[in-house]
Amino acid sequence: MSTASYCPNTPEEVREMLAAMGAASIDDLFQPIPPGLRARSFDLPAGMSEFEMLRRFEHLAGKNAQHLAHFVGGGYYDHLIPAVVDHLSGRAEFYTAYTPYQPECSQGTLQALFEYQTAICRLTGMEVSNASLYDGGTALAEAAMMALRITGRNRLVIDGAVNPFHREVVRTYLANLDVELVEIGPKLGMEDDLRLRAAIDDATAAVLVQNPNFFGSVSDFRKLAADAHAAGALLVVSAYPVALGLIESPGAMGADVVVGDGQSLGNPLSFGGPSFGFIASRKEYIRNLPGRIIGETVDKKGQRGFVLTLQAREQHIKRHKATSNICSNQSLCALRGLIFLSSLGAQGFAELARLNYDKAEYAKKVLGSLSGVEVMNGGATFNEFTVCLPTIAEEVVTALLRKGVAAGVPLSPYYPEMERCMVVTVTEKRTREEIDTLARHLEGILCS
Amino acid sequence: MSTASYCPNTPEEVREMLAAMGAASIDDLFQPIPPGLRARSFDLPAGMSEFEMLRRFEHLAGKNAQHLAHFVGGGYYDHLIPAVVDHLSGRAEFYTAYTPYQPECSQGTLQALFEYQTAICRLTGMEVSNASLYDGGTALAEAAMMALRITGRNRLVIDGAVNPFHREVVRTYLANLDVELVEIGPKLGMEDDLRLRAAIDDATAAVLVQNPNFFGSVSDFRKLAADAHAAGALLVVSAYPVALGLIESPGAMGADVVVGDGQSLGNPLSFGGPSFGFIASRKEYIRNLPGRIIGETVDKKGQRGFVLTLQAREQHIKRHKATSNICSNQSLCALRGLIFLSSLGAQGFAELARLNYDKAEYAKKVLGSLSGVEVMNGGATFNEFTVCLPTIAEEVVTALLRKGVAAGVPLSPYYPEMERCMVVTVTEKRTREEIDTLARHLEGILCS
Amino acid sequence: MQLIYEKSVPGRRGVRLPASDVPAAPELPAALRRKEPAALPEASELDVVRHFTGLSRRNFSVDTNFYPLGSCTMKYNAKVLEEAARLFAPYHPMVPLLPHGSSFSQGCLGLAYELGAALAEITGMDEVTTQPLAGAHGEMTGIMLIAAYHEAKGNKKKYVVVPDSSHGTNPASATMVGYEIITVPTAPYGDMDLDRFREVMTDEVAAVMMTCPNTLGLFNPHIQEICDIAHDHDALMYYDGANLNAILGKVRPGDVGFDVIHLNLHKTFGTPHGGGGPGSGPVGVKKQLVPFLPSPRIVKYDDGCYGVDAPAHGSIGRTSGFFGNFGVMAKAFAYITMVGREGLIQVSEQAVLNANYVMHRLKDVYDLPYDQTCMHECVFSAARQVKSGVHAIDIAKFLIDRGYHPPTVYFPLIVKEAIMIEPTETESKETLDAFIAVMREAAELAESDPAAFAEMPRTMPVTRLDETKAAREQNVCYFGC
Amino acid sequence: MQLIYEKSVPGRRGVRLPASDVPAAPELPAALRRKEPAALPEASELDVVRHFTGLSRRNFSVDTNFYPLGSCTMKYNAKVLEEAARLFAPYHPMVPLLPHGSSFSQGCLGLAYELGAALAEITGMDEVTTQPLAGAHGEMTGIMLIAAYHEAKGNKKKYVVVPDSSHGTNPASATMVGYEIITVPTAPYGDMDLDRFREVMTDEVAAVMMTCPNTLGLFNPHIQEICDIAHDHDALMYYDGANLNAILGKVRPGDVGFDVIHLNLHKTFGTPHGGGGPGSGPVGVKKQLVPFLPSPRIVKYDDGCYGVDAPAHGSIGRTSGFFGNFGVMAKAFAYITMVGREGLIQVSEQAVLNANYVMHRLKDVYDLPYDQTCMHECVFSAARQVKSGVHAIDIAKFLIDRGYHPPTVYFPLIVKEAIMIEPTETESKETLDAFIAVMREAAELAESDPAAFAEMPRTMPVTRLDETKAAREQNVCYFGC
Repeated sequence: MSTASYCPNTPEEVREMLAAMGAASIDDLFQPIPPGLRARSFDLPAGMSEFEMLRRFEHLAGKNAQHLAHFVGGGYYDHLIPAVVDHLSGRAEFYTAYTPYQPECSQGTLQALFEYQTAICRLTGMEVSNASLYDGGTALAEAAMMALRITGRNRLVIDGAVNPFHREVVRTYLANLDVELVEIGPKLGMEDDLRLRAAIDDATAAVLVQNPNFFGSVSDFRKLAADAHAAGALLVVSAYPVALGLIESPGAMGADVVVGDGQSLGNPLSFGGPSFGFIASRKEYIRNLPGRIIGETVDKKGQRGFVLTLQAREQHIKRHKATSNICSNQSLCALRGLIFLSSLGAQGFAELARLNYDKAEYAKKVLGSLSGVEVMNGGATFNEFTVCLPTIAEEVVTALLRKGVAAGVPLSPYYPEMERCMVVTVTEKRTREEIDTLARHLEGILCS
Repeated sequence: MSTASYCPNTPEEVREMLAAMGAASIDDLFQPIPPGLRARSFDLPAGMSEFEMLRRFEHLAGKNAQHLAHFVGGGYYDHLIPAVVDHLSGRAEFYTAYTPYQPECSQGTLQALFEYQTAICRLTGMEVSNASLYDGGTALAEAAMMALRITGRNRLVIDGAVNPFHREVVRTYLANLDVELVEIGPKLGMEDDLRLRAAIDDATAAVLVQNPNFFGSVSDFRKLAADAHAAGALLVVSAYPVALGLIESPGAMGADVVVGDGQSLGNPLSFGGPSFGFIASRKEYIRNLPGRIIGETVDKKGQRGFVLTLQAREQHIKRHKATSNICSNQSLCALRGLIFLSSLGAQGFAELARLNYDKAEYAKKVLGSLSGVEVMNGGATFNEFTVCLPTIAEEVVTALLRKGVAAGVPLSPYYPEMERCMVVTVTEKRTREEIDTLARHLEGILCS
Repeated sequence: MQLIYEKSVPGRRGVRLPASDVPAAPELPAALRRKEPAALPEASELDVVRHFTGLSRRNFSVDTNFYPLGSCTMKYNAKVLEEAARLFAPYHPMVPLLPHGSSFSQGCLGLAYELGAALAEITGMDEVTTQPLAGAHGEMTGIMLIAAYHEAKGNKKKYVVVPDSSHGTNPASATMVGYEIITVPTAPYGDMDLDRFREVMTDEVAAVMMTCPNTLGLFNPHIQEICDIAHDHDALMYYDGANLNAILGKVRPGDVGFDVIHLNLHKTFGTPHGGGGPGSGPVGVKKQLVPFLPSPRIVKYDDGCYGVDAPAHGSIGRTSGFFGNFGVMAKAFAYITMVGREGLIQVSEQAVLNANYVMHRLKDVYDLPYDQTCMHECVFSAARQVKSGVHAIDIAKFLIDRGYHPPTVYFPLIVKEAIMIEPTETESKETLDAFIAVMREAAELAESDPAAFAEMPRTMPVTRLDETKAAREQNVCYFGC
Repeated sequence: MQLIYEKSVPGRRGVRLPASDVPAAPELPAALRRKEPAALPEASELDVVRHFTGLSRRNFSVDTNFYPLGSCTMKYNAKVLEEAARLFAPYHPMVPLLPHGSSFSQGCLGLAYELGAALAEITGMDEVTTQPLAGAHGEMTGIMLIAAYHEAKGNKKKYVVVPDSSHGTNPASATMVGYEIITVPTAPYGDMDLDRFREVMTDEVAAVMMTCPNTLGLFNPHIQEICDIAHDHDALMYYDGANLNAILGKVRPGDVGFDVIHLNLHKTFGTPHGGGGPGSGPVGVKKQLVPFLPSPRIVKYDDGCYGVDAPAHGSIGRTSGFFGNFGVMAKAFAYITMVGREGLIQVSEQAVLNANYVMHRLKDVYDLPYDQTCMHECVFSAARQVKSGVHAIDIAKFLIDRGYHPPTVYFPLIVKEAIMIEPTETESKETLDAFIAVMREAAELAESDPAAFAEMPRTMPVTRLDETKAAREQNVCYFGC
């Protein structure tokens, strides 16, 4: 057998196997397929060795701009990843296993995911978490559908300051359902959002907000939570996990369901995936959580062990009555998140958040002091903020890209009225020198 | 405790531990050291995080010339390494274990090394192998000392065509012992070496040769073996393992001890280390082999298992009467060698050797056809050959280095009379295009 | 094993962060500030390494055990794929979405585009989107595309038809898009009952979702006819690609008449499953559905450059954050690049050979509800063993003690006590022979000493676990300190 | 587990090589050509992965078990060190040896040079060569330097003096350089007997080899006096650096009067042991020995560039192929860079704290032949347990069953039934407390049920192995097919 396809059987073995089943050739085995259905084309290149493939891939990777200084976020963040994360998640027993359907020979994955659920609960201030969803956007959509199921209502209010990509995913998910989705336009610089509170009525299933929001502003949603609960609606908060090392947990602010994207926890940028979505809620809503959940139990000898639990909610049992269609999730990325959090530890994680905050505050000061540049966030921010420039932001970003700096995300594609604004992200990986360089370049462009 | 030093104890724990032993401070524990002996200086930089260290190391690595096309060998060869080698040798249970002194909890390392010994025996055509020495040069020196012990004689004949670095190591090892080391000057282009055969007398413990030799020539040492054995001397052959995929094994040619460097088997160039030295011999000499040897045995239930055996030869038992002082060897590199050989397999390894041979023959043809360039090897070569240029080889190599090609190893530092010669190495990694480029550059320089 | 939280010691520190090079900023307002750091583990780096290394050793996996889990295609995951994907770790997905940013992401955009093109050729479709993040996500996306198609044509559609052997995600996905489900039973010959199918097909059917070969491992010889019937009602044919491994290079769903398909790159194209994810579920469509594909769409211009298209007017919009699970896509593209045309054909041939071999060697001791040439997997029933009180789950636990990951049990639901075996093409005859011997031993033991199964597994860190207790107590988060 | 050779199947193929891009050359002459490919394994890539993954799981290791192996300093090996070393994988060691080649290897040369400089500062020596490939290789190199020194001075020297507690490599290394060995016994106070030392010291002694703290874990308070006595006879003092972890930042051998030292980077500086190697054994010397250092020597020029010096006239020549085990050196330099000055001091303090803690908590149940404050390790004797028939090796096997790698047993040779415990600084009080509890349990069991030890270990893939059979049969190579 050629080694190209990773098929081990030798021609001799193939002969023996065919003989054992009385077949003359492998073609005999494909006799159930009517001849008229055979492939009309299969025009693919010949294979190659792993070495040639790697050389080709290195060439391909080299076609991306190297060493851009990233001041862009938009839901994906350039954070440090300790070496232990790659090493441990690269253990073959983790990454070449399937979903832990057989608990006795899957305790490694099961216990790790139980620990992951615990970490998510502790970060978000919630009581229960599932074992991961696809990503931040789909997690928000699942939370929206969860709120519809829980309340039996069909109206959702979403803050326009939620990440526009995530809002679009919610819109896509709801497009074919009988649901009213009300978007409340964002207002930069307003902290406690009266507009949102005014939009809640007694048909509202949930209010969906993000903290920090897309513009980087950190909000206190306690009043919004109170209003929502008074109207019988849920508060769904989308959170940036690294920020939770510094800012108050959504749970403490009154959220009922918390979602977010876990990329920032030990998962590389990797052009947008894979990462994981997390979803956590108050305990009373556990049966409405989508996806897999790991539960603690005991074995016949009374030893602690872990199993997939509440599977009756899932598609492989409930089929079309399931809480969600999700099957494969993002286990390995969630495991990376857990290892990341464990290796930094409680204090380290708080320090990480603090580093992000301090660096962004420094950048805010430096950029804000440039002539004609205005920081638009009224209140506090975490590691992103919005600046208004004296000129079209898209042009500035284009000019800076050429200098090797991805300076920020211009807002006009998402908020056409904000064509002079962009969101600048500053993670712990950005050095003071890079921030100063950004400021110098920006000044150079604005002066020219 | 700071996380910098990987010390986990918290200040609280340190206090508890000191209290448990009735010490007031850690300083108390250093009271056995007289105050006058305390360090007079300890002027080292402050520590840093792994991320900062990696950035510094990336900068350092970047100071080496990148992407040189290597036509240099000299004992270290630029070969392909399948991804499985890194993956499997990177299993923590292999690389964070110590020498397998406790066999029951070290069967992984022990069985792997037993399989390694088997692979070395099969490659070299010998009956017994140890579990690795430091490198090719020290293995040759150990073989020389082994021959002195076995024969009780004190004269060694070494072929001048043995790798000059390895000869120098042998010279260093023997410098303080009462041994006569006779070097027989090389003659390029002579195949069966009458000069060596003439040098054997009945005081000679061994003849040390290399196949292929430093100039790349492949020799038939059967006659030399016969002469040596007739005089009661041993034949020690230093072999290049990749070549053994194509050329006759030293054992079949009559060698008594075979050594070599295993870098070419799955170990990266890594600026010269770590790799491993191998040593194998006829069974009768097993008690004179240096270093660790793994043997098969059974446990109390009769199951097969593996142990360190014949340890009575080693320094930790025999102390100054040991066959060698070696303790730590190059286990992990030997394991990489075994995984490399296993993943290519018998046929793949033969194909690898064939690729080297074909590419070198192509290069020989292309370079040999340049005006004024002469291939000096009289007979067959494997993947290296010696060319004579119309001008000083060092100058040519210097000029080509600046064009990004390491064209070969000039011979004048090692053989002053060969100032116009250099050895060109062509492994399977060199492409036809690279070979043609080398020829073009060389022609350009020779014409100018 | 203790939980990492139980191993924590207050004040113990792990990985060290770089020192700050900027001044400390004033504190956040108290209302916004977290009062206590989240109670994450407090462990040293060595604690973390020992903990997770130890956990990993409590798993079965492809690299340590034969893993014939039916419907999951647990083939060997080449180690070099990890290296290939790592090459793309540093690239930010926002870059090509910045103005003129696509020229800074040609490598990533090119990989995604060329992967889509290769998958289109492999499946006979006109265009492929790589955005969906797993098979089920692909199904949902595919059904949304179908809904958009019908809406654009003004069709009034209400139902999606699935066979009763379908995977649970099919009806669940269609439901998420707002359709009602009609289930068609399986006929004694192992395929969807054609007569019943004809009966349920009306002009209100939006789509028919088929897996082919189906979850019994059987290829439906009437598939062309089914497509024709569906198209007569302007219903679209949806192909669930979970079993594509069986027919690579042999049959292309697009040629047969399917309009929308999804693939599971983590099954067919050798990317690892990661203990349950991440996967990747690209969706392929025929021409008439291209306008509805999710945005952002990656396109190739005439000059060979790649770009990101402005959202088309009819697009269903984003179904996930960016361009799909790119790291997984990179591994799949590396796999296709290495295996190549001939290799992919070999994959399906050897997968089918291995499955039939196991089927032949076991069918005398286990019931085979549908005794025909199978494709890449075969489904037995433990019905015969149940007579002596030994169930499929017991046989599964016996296998665990013998170092084999059990086959899929109790799926498909239409086979009682189902044991669904998918050996994949990367396993050798030796491995299969050893597995067959152990399966036969299980059958013998079920005859000779059925009570012995109760204590199995006995070689694992835990014995059988109490799932009822887990569901009742719902301890899904550790409440200790 | 089967051997990989037993798993082989004729004709089975593994990793695929690139296709050839050159014409096939004519065959080698028959006399030179191998007739049959060597009988290497024939396995698929998955076979190889399963085999070696399976083997790896049959090992204890630092990442899976506490590993208090005395004299070996089995500290945590930071994972990032592997990444750091991998950065230097592509660089060929011949390049700086080509004419004008050193400017093409500034990164590698610089790393080796700066590591040497850091080690010189850490140990108080004037210059360090990184060429030796392990501790024992460093010893041999060091003794060769001493021989060269005496030869250059015209000294007639015959002997090397070692204490009886020394590691076996010390006398073995000195013998390889042609010296005879004089062994000095250990006095009741745990250090070399000073009076006996004075007696054996004559002008024919070339060197005195000391480990300090010695292999009993004790710091010799007379070390300065020993140096003075040796120097009075123009004998040089050799420092075996295996135990340097105990005194980092506290004592520098160079300050005390040692003339030549070796270090074990794989012990003190956190590089992994790899199941027995590779290590790295740099040698440091005082000024008067610099001219004899091995070639090639890496030097730094005034302009900050690094180069390779032409061999000095007095150099002992090469002791190995190139510049030392560079990959190991890179890891050690990364470790020193990360840990830094304060961290290294913390290392010795915590190592000594942990060792004394274990010593205090066990000395009531095990005999402590030298009851003093120890440094980084402590040596107990199982003499008390032997009375009930339980030996050090039995306690070792008991520990294996409890998931602990045993301490070093039966070394140093001067302690009967020695149990040599080196916890290292990277282990926490929790780990030590758990280990102490298990050690105490072993002592209790030795009293209550000594026979129980005979069957241990019982949790490993094999029970106790027959070492005599192995030595008698000398099966060191598999002779099957």
